[in-house]
Amino acid sequence: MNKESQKKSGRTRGQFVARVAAQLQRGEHHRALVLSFCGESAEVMACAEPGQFVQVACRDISRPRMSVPQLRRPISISGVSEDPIALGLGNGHCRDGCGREVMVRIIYRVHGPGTNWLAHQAVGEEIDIIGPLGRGFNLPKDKDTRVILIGGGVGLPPMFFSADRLKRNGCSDVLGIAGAATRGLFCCDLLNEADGIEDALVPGKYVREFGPSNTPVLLAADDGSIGFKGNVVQALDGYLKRNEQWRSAEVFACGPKPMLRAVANFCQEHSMNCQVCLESYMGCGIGVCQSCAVAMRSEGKDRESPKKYRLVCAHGPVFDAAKVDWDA
Amino acid sequence: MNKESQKKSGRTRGQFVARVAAQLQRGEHHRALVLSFCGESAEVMACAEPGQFVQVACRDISRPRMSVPQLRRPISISGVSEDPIALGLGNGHCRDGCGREVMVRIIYRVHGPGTNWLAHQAVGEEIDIIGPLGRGFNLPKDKDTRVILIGGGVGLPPMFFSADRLKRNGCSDVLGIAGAATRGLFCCDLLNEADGIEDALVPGKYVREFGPSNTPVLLAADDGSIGFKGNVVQALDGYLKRNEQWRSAEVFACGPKPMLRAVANFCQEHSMNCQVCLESYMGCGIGVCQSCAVAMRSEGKDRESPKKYRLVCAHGPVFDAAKVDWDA
Amino acid sequence: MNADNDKKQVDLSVNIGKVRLANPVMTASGTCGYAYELRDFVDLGRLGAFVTKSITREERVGNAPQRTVETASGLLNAIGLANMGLDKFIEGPLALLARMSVPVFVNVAGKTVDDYIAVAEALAGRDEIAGLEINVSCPNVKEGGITFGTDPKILADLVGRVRQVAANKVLIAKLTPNVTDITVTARAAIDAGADALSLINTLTGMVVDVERRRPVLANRTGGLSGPAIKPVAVHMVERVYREVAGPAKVPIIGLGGIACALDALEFIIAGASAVGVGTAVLTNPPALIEVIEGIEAYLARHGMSSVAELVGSLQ
Amino acid sequence: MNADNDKKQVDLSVNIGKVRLANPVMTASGTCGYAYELRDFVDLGRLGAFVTKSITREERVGNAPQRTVETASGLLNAIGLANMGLDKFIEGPLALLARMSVPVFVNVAGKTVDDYIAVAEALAGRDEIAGLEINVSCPNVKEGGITFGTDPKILADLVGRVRQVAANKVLIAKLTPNVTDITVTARAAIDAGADALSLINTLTGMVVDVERRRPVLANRTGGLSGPAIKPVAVHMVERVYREVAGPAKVPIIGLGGIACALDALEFIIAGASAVGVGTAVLTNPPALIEVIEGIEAYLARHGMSSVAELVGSLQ
Ligand SMILES: Cc1cc2nc3c(=O)[nH]c(=O)nc-3n(C[C@H](O)[C@H](O)[C@H](O)COP(=O)(O)OP(=O)(O)OC[C@H]3O[C@@H](n4cnc5c(N)ncnc54)[C@H](O)[C@@H]3O)c2cc1C
Ligand SMILES: Cc1cc2nc3c(=O)[nH]c(=O)nc-3n(C[C@H](O)[C@H](O)[C@H](O)COP(=O)(O)OP(=O)(O)OC[C@H]3O[C@@H](n4cnc5c(N)ncnc54)[C@H](O)[C@@H]3O)c2cc1C
Ligand SMILES: Cc1cc2nc3c(=O)[nH]c(=O)nc-3n(C[C@H](O)[C@H](O)[C@H](O)COP(=O)(O)O)c2cc1C
Ligand SMILES: Cc1cc2nc3c(=O)[nH]c(=O)nc-3n(C[C@H](O)[C@H](O)[C@H](O)COP(=O)(O)O)c2cc1C
Ligand code: FES
Ligand code: FES
Repeated sequence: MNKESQKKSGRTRGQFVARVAAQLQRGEHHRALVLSFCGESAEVMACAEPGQFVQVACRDISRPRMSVPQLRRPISISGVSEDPIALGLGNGHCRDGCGREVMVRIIYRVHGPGTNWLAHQAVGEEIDIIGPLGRGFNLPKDKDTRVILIGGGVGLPPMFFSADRLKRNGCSDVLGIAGAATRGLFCCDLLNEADGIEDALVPGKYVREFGPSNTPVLLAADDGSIGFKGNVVQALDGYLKRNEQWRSAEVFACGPKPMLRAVANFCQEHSMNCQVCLESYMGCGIGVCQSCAVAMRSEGKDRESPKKYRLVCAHGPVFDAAKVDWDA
Repeated sequence: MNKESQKKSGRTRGQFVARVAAQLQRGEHHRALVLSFCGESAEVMACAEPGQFVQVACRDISRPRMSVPQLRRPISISGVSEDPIALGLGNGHCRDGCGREVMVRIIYRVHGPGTNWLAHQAVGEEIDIIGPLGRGFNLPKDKDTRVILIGGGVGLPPMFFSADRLKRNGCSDVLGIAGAATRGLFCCDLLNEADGIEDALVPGKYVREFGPSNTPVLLAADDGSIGFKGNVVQALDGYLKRNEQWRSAEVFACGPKPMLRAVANFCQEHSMNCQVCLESYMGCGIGVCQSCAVAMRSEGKDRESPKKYRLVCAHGPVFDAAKVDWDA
Repeated sequence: MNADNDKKQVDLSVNIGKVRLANPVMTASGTCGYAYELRDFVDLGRLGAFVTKSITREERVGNAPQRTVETASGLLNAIGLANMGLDKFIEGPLALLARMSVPVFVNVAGKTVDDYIAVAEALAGRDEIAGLEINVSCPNVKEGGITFGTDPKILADLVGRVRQVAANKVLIAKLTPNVTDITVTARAAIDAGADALSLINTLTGMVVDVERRRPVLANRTGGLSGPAIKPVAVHMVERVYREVAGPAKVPIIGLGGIACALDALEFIIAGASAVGVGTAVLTNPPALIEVIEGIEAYLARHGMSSVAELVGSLQ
Repeated sequence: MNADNDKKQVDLSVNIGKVRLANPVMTASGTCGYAYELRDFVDLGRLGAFVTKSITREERVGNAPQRTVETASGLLNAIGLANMGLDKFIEGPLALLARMSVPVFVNVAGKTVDDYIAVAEALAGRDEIAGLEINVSCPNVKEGGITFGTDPKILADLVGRVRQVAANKVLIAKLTPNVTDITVTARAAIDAGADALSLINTLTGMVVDVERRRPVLANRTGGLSGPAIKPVAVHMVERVYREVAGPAKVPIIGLGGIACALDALEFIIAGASAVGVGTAVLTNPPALIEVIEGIEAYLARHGMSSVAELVGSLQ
């Protein structure tokens, strides 16, 4: 029946009402929200890919008219599962009994009006969501490909989802590198093991969210308050120097633009393939308004037009790092 | 100490943070909110007079900037007390332990964005209040004066407060007349006795909120679903015909404009003094914006200027019914 | 009575020039792309008409980012008319638009009169489209966009010449609100042959990033849209309807901040024959359908048999 | 470093003509009455200056109610310049204003040039006031108010003549945003002798009561204020500063939607020497003080020693 209806509608995305299944603190400044989708929305969400995002209406569902903020807030999907435990929940969360239920986790930093509103939504409340949106990471076809997942700050969440999917695809050589300015700014649950790190360039089971996929991770804090003292590129460099076989790895990266630029430069210098997941200011998230343009390197034929823009929401958010104009 | 500080500031009104002490359903469409004031605000609120109102900021206290709705919502004070039981609360409400605590009750109809927001405020939440504002009813100096309190729809709440204060002043001949279109639209707690009314023109203890002042009341429902079948003027007329001694009473009235006009006309015809508590659209509530003007009957010398306006928030909301231009 | 009325069939159709729309609700240019992007979110076949993003003769890459920023109940945008240009539009989106069951209007912009003429000429021959909306008001392009819309002579010249090359198409002039007297430009457009007026485009505005001490938008200024501007838009529609368009029997397409049926009804009562929904679609695509349904329900509830009865019924 | 800067004394004072304000924050005419009404809510002695509600030669009863209505992040008002008239103002409020420790500007409005002159002449001799703000822009009075503000010749004539009769007072021209090119009226006012410009007054708008099919305001149209219009106001201040007032060294008083210090800073960075807070006071009187304190904290945090450094510092 469900397969039927999915075929009929053939939708890969939509506007849905989700229910808050859990709202958890993550680190000192972040929160994880687990959203429950039922019926057709469950079918659609189950097909989400790592790197894709949702557009969250940060306002009461019953008050659409004069409400503020107006614009939806784009947040990366950090996990999709039918199994609550895989998303860090206990078993006892509220179930709708609506047939297939798919849970989607987002992890966010409480920042301005939108994320503040989000942080106040309790279990059971309904949230208007559009998604899944954009084009995700190109997962390697070859199971033997090594993949390094680099997440800086609030860029880490899509890496949890990537790790899950890579594991499901049978890729077993996956390494996470999580970076933040300081210990309190990691947007994940740091496990006890993280406090006993002896050699910061030896990956370990330090992050709960990488647990289900069994992905070892390096932690890099700018101030050395935990793990490697330095940024993710320095950690990557140090790791590769010790583990030459990883130089053939694909890199997936998400985080603040300066970090992504540095990762992209590093990968170019070292001839590594790199996909980056970009952010930009979004009006719609669905490709109609052209707000979210990012500049790409212009190729020969484009010389007359000064820049070539691509839409983060429709053509991205994941792009080949080599094609992005990092100086724009 | 408190008396000192009140003297120093000498304020009769101010902008204060109140805490929700109770949020109760009243009738089918109304709610009563009991607000707790401490410190200086308690001293100021304790001096509120019946007919005065508060301006309620219907928005989270932490989000003043881009929030909607902007304008405060004016709501009449329906009771002020240091004794929670007098306002319909149990004894177990949350206490702040902040010295003197004064509770202010407002009763409101859930209507648009403002009152909707109000209805969602739980016990313990903080609300930004300006008050008490305006000029209240002129209470009779003479304890033997009879007073008839007429409240239609959401105009009833200030009558509860009037009844309390009249009782405190020693006035014992006070009659309430509560009107509404139908049973479910009374903004008060109808007591069981109200269902056994035998003679609708005999006042009784039908309304919980008139209980503390022991004020007997006539109920008038347009559709006869409870009490007298008809409007408050018809009920008043019927009552006066049976109780001629009440023809010398002062009338206080609050309710929708057509009702007030009818009451005012009736009182003029029957040479009764009548004070009305008016509503109008308010920008500020404190006399700076001139939004809330209502037209007054122009007297001789004003012939050249077509109308004379008075400000509901500053000169009212209570006016001598004979002075209001009911045809404006 | 109400129950009866609710069942009564109401006629939602309106005419924009010689084109009949099944209902008065259209998209607003630039906020609904070229239709296919909205496929998964709203059934565009239910609309009165579809209006495309502005098309220019040549491809335009648009302004540097940041291109939009949210304001209090508004949105400031400086997209810079980013579009694929006439040729690619005809090859790509137009073919898809041709399959739509509702009338399609192509919004045309340009830097020079010749630019407009080139696009209008090329599209005049296409059966897929019902008409052209000429955007004389986009405040983002420094090279003249602002002039067409604010100077009545230049505006009349432009409208007149487009009228000539696209004689067979319905011609809508979309006016800018950034003028002292909107009736002057409205009259100029009507006299020059416009079949209808779209009111309003965006108000020019700026948001400053206080920490960086720069404008938030790379283009520095942008156009303000959304609920914030609705009172200004309703006023302009009302004035133009009363003083110019009503007497001339030229329909107005009202837009600016419409997010629900009540908003649309304000415009219709003020004098708009049709309405456009823009910014609201960005955050809530079904708003388009909710507006149609809400207008229908209002008419039924008030015992009216057609939306035409409501147009300009302001007392 | 930050901690150090926070302690550093910052100079908040600004000059408006020959009057020195202790800080750049003023009230906006019509939203703060005649000061005494705000006594219980805010210490007006902390302001940079106080601006009164518009005063006219004769008493004006104002428009019929309903006079205001809330819009999305805005307020539409048509008070109709309700005021007690010149004579009663001098007898009553002016006497109270005289006791204020901060400079007082009286906002002047009228139907004819003679009206303005009469009020300006009467007030020119009063030591209690620092200057006059002439409201050439109130869109609510049909009898000409709109003309003064939109026609540069009439505006220049008015400003010039008020200048003559009130030579000893600081003269502020308060401009309307309802024009095609605000630099034209700004230049006219400056050339005619204005010491400063206030930008902006309200945008003309309308709200329709859909059930009754009437405008909500008895005056039909009103002036839109509040956060909704802030981007428009910031843009106009920036343009006028860059093109006219900056080069002419004429200070701008920026206003329109300021509700907090960040809003005020946008205006100052865009070119305003001082700012006015209007609609925000209606709902939150202490906003006036919060703006002062927020500007001070910003300057300290950025290691700036005076607000003057910030004026027009937009990159
Ligand atoms: C594809 C994508 C994925 C993202 N994933 C995550 C995530 O997984 N977790 C997370 O915490 N954050 C994520 N973000 C960032 C997130 O969208 C912003 O933090 C959020 O919009 C802030 O909203 P606010 O109202 O709380 O704060 P505001 O004070 O409104 O804004 C704070 C910051 O967010 C930016 N922002 C505001 N509105 C938008 C918008 N409509 N579009 C884009 N940026 C905006 C502003 O530029 C500003 O820098 C993502 C952004 C994008 C584009
Ligand atoms: C002096 C006074 C005393 C009042 N006392 C009570 C009371 O005790 N209980 C009660 O339920 N209601 C009372 N009201 C009415 C109350 O203010 C409105 O019901 C409330 O403002 C509705 O706000 P809303 O956002 O819920 O609805 P909205 O949909 O915003 O408005 C609904 C109605 O309220 C009116 N309204 C909206 N904003 C204002 C405003 N700023 N000032 C005045 N009217 C406004 C509108 O005209 C409309 O008719 C009183 C009004 C006044 C002026
Ligand atoms: C992101 C965005 C892009 C726009 N692009 C165009 C455009 O290309 N051509 C045009 O004529 N109007 C354009 N507009 C203006 C809208 O069509 C509309 O006139 C305006 O936004 C007011 O309506 P609204 O408040 O419903 O959005 C654009 C508006 C927005 C918000
Ligand atoms: C209720 C109200 C009354 C006003 N009265 C006047 C006035 O009498 N004279 C005047 O020059 N401006 C008047 N204004 C305009 C304000 O001074 C100010 O220019 C405008 O509201 C924009 O600022 P704001 O958004 O901070 O309110 C009034 C504004 C409001 C909201
Ligand atoms: S956010 Fe609208 S096109 Fe990308
Ligand atoms: S509401 Fe502002 S003066 Fe009465």
